[in-house]
Amino acid sequence: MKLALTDQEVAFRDELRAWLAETLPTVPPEPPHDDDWQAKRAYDTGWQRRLYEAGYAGIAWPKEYGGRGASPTEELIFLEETEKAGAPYVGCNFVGTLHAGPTIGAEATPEQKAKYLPGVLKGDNVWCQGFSEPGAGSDLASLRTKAVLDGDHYVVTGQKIWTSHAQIADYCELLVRTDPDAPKHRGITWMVMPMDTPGIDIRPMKTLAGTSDFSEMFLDEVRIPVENRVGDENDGWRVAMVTFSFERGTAFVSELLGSFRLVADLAEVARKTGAWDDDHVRRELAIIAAELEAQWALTKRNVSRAARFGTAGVGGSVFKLAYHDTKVRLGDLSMEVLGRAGLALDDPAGLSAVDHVERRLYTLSLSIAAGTAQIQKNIVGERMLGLPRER
Amino acid sequence: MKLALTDQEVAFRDELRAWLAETLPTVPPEPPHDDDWQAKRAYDTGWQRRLYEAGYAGIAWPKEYGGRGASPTEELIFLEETEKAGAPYVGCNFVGTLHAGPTIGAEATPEQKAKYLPGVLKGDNVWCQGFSEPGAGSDLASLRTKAVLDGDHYVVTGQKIWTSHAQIADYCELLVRTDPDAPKHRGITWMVMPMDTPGIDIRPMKTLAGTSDFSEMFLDEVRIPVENRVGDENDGWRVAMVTFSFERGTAFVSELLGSFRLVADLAEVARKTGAWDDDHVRRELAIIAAELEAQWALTKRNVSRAARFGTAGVGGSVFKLAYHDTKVRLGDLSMEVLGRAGLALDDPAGLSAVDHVERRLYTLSLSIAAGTAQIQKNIVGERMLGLPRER
Amino acid sequence: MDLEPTDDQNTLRDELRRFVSARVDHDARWAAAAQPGAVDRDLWRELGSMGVFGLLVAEDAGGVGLGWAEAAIVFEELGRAAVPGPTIATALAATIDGLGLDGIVDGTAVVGLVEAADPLFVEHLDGLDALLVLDGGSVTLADPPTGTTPVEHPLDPLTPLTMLGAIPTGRAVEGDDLAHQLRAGSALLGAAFQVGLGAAALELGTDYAKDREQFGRVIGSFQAVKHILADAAVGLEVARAAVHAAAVARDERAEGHRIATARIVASRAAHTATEACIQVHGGMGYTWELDAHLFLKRVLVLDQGPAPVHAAVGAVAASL
Amino acid sequence: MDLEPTDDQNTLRDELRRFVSARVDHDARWAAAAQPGAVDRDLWRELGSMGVFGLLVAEDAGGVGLGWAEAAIVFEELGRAAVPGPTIATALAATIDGLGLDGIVDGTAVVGLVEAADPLFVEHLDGLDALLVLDGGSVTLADPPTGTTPVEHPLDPLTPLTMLGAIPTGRAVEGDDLAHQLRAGSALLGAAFQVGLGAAALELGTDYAKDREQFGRVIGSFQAVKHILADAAVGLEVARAAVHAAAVARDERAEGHRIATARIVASRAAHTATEACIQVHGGMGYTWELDAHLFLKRVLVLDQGPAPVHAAVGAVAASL
Repeated sequence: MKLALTDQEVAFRDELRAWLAETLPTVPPEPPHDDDWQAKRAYDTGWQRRLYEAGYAGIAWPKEYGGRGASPTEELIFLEETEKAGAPYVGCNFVGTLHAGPTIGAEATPEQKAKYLPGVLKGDNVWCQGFSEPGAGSDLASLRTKAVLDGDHYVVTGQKIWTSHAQIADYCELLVRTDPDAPKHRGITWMVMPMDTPGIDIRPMKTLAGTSDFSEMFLDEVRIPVENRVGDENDGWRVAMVTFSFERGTAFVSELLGSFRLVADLAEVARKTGAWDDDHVRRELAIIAAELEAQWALTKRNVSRAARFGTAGVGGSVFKLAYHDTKVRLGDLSMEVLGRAGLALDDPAGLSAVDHVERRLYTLSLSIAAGTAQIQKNIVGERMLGLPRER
Repeated sequence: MKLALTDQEVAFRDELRAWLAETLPTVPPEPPHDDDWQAKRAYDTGWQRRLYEAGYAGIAWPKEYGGRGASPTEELIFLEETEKAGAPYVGCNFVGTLHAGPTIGAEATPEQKAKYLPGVLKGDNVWCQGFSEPGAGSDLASLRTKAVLDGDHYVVTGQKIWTSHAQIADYCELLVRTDPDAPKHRGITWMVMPMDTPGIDIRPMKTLAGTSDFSEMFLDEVRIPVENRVGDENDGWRVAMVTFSFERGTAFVSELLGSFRLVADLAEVARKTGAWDDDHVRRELAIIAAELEAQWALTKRNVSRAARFGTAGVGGSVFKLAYHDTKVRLGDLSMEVLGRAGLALDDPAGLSAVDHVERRLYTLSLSIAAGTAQIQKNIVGERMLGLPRER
Repeated sequence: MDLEPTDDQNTLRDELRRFVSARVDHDARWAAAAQPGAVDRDLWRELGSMGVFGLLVAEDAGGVGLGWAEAAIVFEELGRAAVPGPTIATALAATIDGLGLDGIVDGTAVVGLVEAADPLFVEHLDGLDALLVLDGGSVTLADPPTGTTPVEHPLDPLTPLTMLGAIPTGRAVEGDDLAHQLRAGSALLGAAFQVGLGAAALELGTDYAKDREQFGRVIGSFQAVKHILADAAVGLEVARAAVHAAAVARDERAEGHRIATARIVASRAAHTATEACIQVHGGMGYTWELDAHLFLKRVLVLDQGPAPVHAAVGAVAASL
Repeated sequence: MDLEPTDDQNTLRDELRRFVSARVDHDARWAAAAQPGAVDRDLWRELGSMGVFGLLVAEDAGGVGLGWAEAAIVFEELGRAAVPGPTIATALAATIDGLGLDGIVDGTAVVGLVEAADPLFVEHLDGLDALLVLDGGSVTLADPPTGTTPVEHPLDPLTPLTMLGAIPTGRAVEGDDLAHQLRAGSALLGAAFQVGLGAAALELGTDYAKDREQFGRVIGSFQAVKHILADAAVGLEVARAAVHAAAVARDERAEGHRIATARIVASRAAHTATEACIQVHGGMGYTWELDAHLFLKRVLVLDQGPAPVHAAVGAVAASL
């Protein structure tokens, strides 16, 4: 075991640092935190273009699809360095670079790869994900949006939910039911839906934090060419899951590093408000800091496993459960430290309350974004400990 | 709603207080905390005899069985006053006065009542309980100790566990399986096993706290007269459960009042060790004190319900779950306050460590004594919230 | 001793629940959230005619002449609907002899209450007729300052906030230990309100768990879901008993630390229940449309209200 | 960067696990508990010949010449069997240059370590050849006082305690920042040992949950049971990664606050896992015969060991 970087990793990091130092000052300012989605798209894809030009786009993608083919450790270094340097987040390039793109790389035909992958890498195309449905949450495979073959098109009708960036996406990776009579995992097909196809109605959903990060998508007889199907008909569940086998333990790196900053900032706020004099606050913040540091170690362990064995395995579920618990307690502590200043998302008292209160509310969503905690616990109990399934 | 006592309740309390003030100085000292069971029996039954002579025996029993017929509130007053005055605990009279006796009162024949009940009230007889088995824990109804009819006797063979006071008991309330082919709840019979019957082998069990509060009982062809059966053959499950319908919310009163004392004492210890200067310790102890106070209010609510409706209903499960959680945290806090002084059950440092450490270990047993927490949560979820059963 | 509500108290609870659930339903809450500056004056008068503000006022002074036990029952019901506006402050103002302000009992006057602290966030300022200010041991009655601007994004959409630069001056209000009495009343009614918020969230979550299916089963049959809701139910049962005991003790002038106790356990129970509601709802729990977050956010607001929860913890610690 | 154990490290772990699980099984633990004053000298020499005490000692000084990473792996395995005796103290003593005490590496000498604190409980006193005393920044090597009486009821049956009335005098031991180094080593190896205790408890609980039936089902299929064990597994995985990272960082002289971090999370994870084991066992978990309580009690002992957990919390807080 070692924490120190190899010479090659150091070289990678130093080159990246140099590039970031040179490039970041020329990046335009981030658009304000409101609902101007076109501005956000321009900002996010602009950064993707820079990454592409510098050879950092598709950092974890194999070289044969135009990616960098970086090792898991190099990907970790990339995420850590960009985060610490304050580079833009992956933003609306998320689905394209981290889910739809890798899926296409692994499962699509050469023609499909040539058609879709360069647009993701260059920041020309934005993707969204049409998986979840109102009736299919943690039990995703029970989805009911149906696709009926009509000549050389599938005619798709149904409703999707929790779709990020639908308003500005060019393509949607879509799961549909093509065989309603088959067992639920066996009647699903994966396809690419161009977002300018008629019949798509996008309605923004407001979250309890007051933001509109997600949309509902209503699909009414949307005609999707058969050639847009990736993989076989009714084999879409396997196609959609294939990216999970690429999971390298890096999914929450930016999140986690952001939480380190939040802890440091909360210590500052506590010093201003006087809450720092309370042993309870100091102690709880120290325990939270220790847990985050331990989760950073776990991340390195997961990345190392991915480097050794190709996947971090159940380590991703372990991370999510541990991190979720810590974040919830950090959120509660934030409210305690802020006192009445935490009652507004504005920050008239100058205590960066907005960051902390928003994160407090955001913790309420963690069980959605990462599959519910209950399901993660089943995964750990069954796959890691070998306990029997419930039914 | 009122907390104030009625004139009648005040009169009951004052009379009790006067009697306690007069009587307690004449009670012999409690035998030391070791395994001299005969001395414990003499002490406990001696106190029961005093209660009997003063008219306080069988406080909650109907008058027709020789009890006091006190109201739930009077019972609560009795428990509070005796506890606060430092009177002996119910001790080895527990099963006789609180389970076997009331069961016999409700379900037995006049002859059986006449035979067994006076001995319980007067402290002449000690009872133990033979319900749990190694293979039947939270799923009590799956018990397998079998009873085969042979003339006018049942011949009983099997193993019981978690039996308190088996060494000094005269009788055992025993559940046996009389019909192995019936559904598990329908093949059980309740009977009285005299503890001097041949074939009973008692082996003390040591708990993780190092004490021997329980025994295993091995039954090898123990012959029990048919006339010792209470209720019908195969109706024993209902007979055993009937006492739960008498549950008045008073089961944990002594426990709870003991915990108040423990909190007060821990505050003292913390002042001696300096831990009191830590905001975290003060705050956590305050929250625990508040929770106990709230559980005391819940106890009064449960007792009031029992007075109004005959039973505290699901309130008993609610109390146990809340109390268990608080006790676990009190135990953890005790260890924190004691520091290295908590590493011995002796108390060379003069910090009453033994009480706190023993209680810390005792919290590990709460889930046994009160049915596992999981089952209590099922009860609350299903009976109080109306959620569906699992299967 | 009898800590079970009387028939009269049960009737009062049922009446309030009927009125409030019809009057302040989902739509009414969202209508209120859309008009953040205002207090619904019609609602206020209706609450007044239901006796909400006159509960603790003697009958010969125009009130209902009931006690804190009844007030705890009533404010739990207000909490169940997350009724917007400074109901607690107004009901407490009504109890002050010689305040010299008409129309409180009948709901024509809206009175706020703020603890002088930093930042000085006043709730519902633009809807107030008068503002009581608690500053250490003193109580003053001030005209609500005008020309102020509410903060743009209050945490709770139903609790608009205005930050004041200075403590508004006003007329000193006298009364035996009045600041302490107002804090105790605020703590007690705040605890009752929080129990109501938690109970509403528990009901919402339980209904969903009975209805929603995943993996071919109603989710409420999964132990993980059932136990989350059971934990919430346990917390609320204990907290409700503690609130009732504190209220009764206040009526019997034997309150000791019972109000602080109730404040502590009610806050914790309300947190557990509102978060359980959100968690059980899965993704739906994170949407703006579901009322669950309104309940949670109001719990957070009440935690910081006059006589905040951390002060209650301090009070109990000081008694040990 | 590679935080996955190397093949050599895996081999070392497997060897230790094989040796320890055969040598210190249930019966051996209970035999040790029955002789509270003694340290098993045969075991000690065997541990010595396995390299446990010489791990961190350079090969040219007679040791194995490995690093803290390997030590963390080894002490987790010792923890898995709750190996009795002052293994951590002896291994740390071996690292002190010029201690002037023979036979540590080969397991013929047993060395204890105590922090001067009140009460002054020394562990395994009657089995020691020498006692290191940490007192603030100073380190002394003392002969174990004789004529003392062990406390009658130590919390952990495998950790006999003797209370001393005064700090025993001895010979000052010099070394760069030695007190700090000993505390750091004690914290790190204590954390590793706790992870092992937790892992053993988790295994015991998981095996039971796979085997025991209630209500016609294996109890491990109930979500409530499964999730208790899953929580324990999560805590231990995170803690093990933190311990390994801290050990590697110490080898690379870049430890920062990683040892304090590891100490905090390992303690919490070990508590969760040992209590989960007891809880899952139901009534059986409360019996003396089940090893679960030995694991829990040793966790409690290690919490209070040199460089106790609360000091680690303080160290991290001071860094924020």
